[in-house]
Amino acid sequence: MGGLVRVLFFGAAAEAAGRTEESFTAQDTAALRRQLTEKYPALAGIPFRMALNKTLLKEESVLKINDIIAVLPPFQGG
Amino acid sequence: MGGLVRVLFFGAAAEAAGRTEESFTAQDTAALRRQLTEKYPALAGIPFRMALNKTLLKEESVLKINDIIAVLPPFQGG
Amino acid sequence: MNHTRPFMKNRYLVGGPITPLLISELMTLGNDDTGAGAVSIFIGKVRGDEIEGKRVTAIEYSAYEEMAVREADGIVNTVRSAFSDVRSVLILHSMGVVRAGEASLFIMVTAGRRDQASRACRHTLEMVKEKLPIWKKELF
Amino acid sequence: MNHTRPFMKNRYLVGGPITPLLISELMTLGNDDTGAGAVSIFIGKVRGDEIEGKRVTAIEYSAYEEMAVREADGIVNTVRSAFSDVRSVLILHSMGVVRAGEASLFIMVTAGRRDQASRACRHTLEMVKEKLPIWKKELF
Repeated sequence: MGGLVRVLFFGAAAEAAGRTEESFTAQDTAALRRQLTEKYPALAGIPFRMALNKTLLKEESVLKINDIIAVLPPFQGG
Repeated sequence: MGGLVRVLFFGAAAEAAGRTEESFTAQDTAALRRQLTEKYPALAGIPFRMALNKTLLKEESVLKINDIIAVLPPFQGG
Repeated sequence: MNHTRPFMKNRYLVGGPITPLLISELMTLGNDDTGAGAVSIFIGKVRGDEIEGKRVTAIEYSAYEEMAVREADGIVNTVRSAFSDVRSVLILHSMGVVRAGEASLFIMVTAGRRDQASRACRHTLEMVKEKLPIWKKELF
Repeated sequence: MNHTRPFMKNRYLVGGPITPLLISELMTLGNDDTGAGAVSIFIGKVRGDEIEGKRVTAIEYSAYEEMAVREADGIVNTVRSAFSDVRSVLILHSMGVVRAGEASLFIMVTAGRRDQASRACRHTLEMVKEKLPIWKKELF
């Protein structure tokens, strides 16, 4: 359980992290979320959600190696 | 009061009357309505409304000379 | 696609179908209004329905034209005063013969934002159906 | 009017503005469906708003493209199964820079009759706003 996951940053989250992609090692999404806001305090000001392998997370989830996590600020399409 | 009015027939009312225009002499719209359905019994089968000088009648109205009455079957635009 | 320009009987009624070319032109109206963030359009088309075993090939529209213009003016004014965010309202209806697949009604509403554009377009459509003295005759 | 053909990144996302020419072409899709009596269209455009004293001249859109395609597929399927009279649903959103006055969103729904065309178009619009992972950045 847990492993090296790929994290994608979008919109204001990419600006807060200063990058669009980075690798993290985490057991589950809750732990990853804490790592993210510790490393990038500006992220804490963005009410971001996360997608796991292109599907919006509805509850915290265990992570496995090669999972793709996307950090998604509020959507603004239209 | 009352007089020679111009009556316009539209849609199915024109087919029922076999014409698009005709003159009638009537005191008010109620009397005109009776004349119309007596002369053209097929009109009685059409739930027509009437417009007086391009405005839909909401209640019976006295007629004066040169008024224009339109016989309007249910609208079907769109 | 029909590229001939239809005959405008007045600002609401056009002779024959509302062609794709005319629609393209109508849609450029108000393109210079950068406050209009939302455009809602409704297009009504003649359906090739089967009625009592016969296929509709066209509909012939007729109208009490003077009253239709007056009523359409009233609809535009009502919509503009009921929806404060609305910036333009356009109504166009065909007269005469329109074949199956062709457009006979075009409504376009622009507004600052989507909610009023969308609701005002629907409201305009319902009022057009209810208030314009227009009749149709199916041709087979 | 811009007559160049925009670059389709996939069936839902297009690079740059949704041009009048592209809209004209999209509107001819399904013109051969004589069962479609009603077409509802929504076009979203970039507004030249003033924000803190500065005028917006353009918006730059970005997306999580793979997820956007998956979500848009889901929207189309949901709308088609929720509205039995709906015959086609088309969604197109811009990526990259779209200037004030230009279109960044195009939704078109065809149906047999007006009620479902109108309601399904509005429903699609709300789902696009809620579900597509797209972000914008105002340019001044």
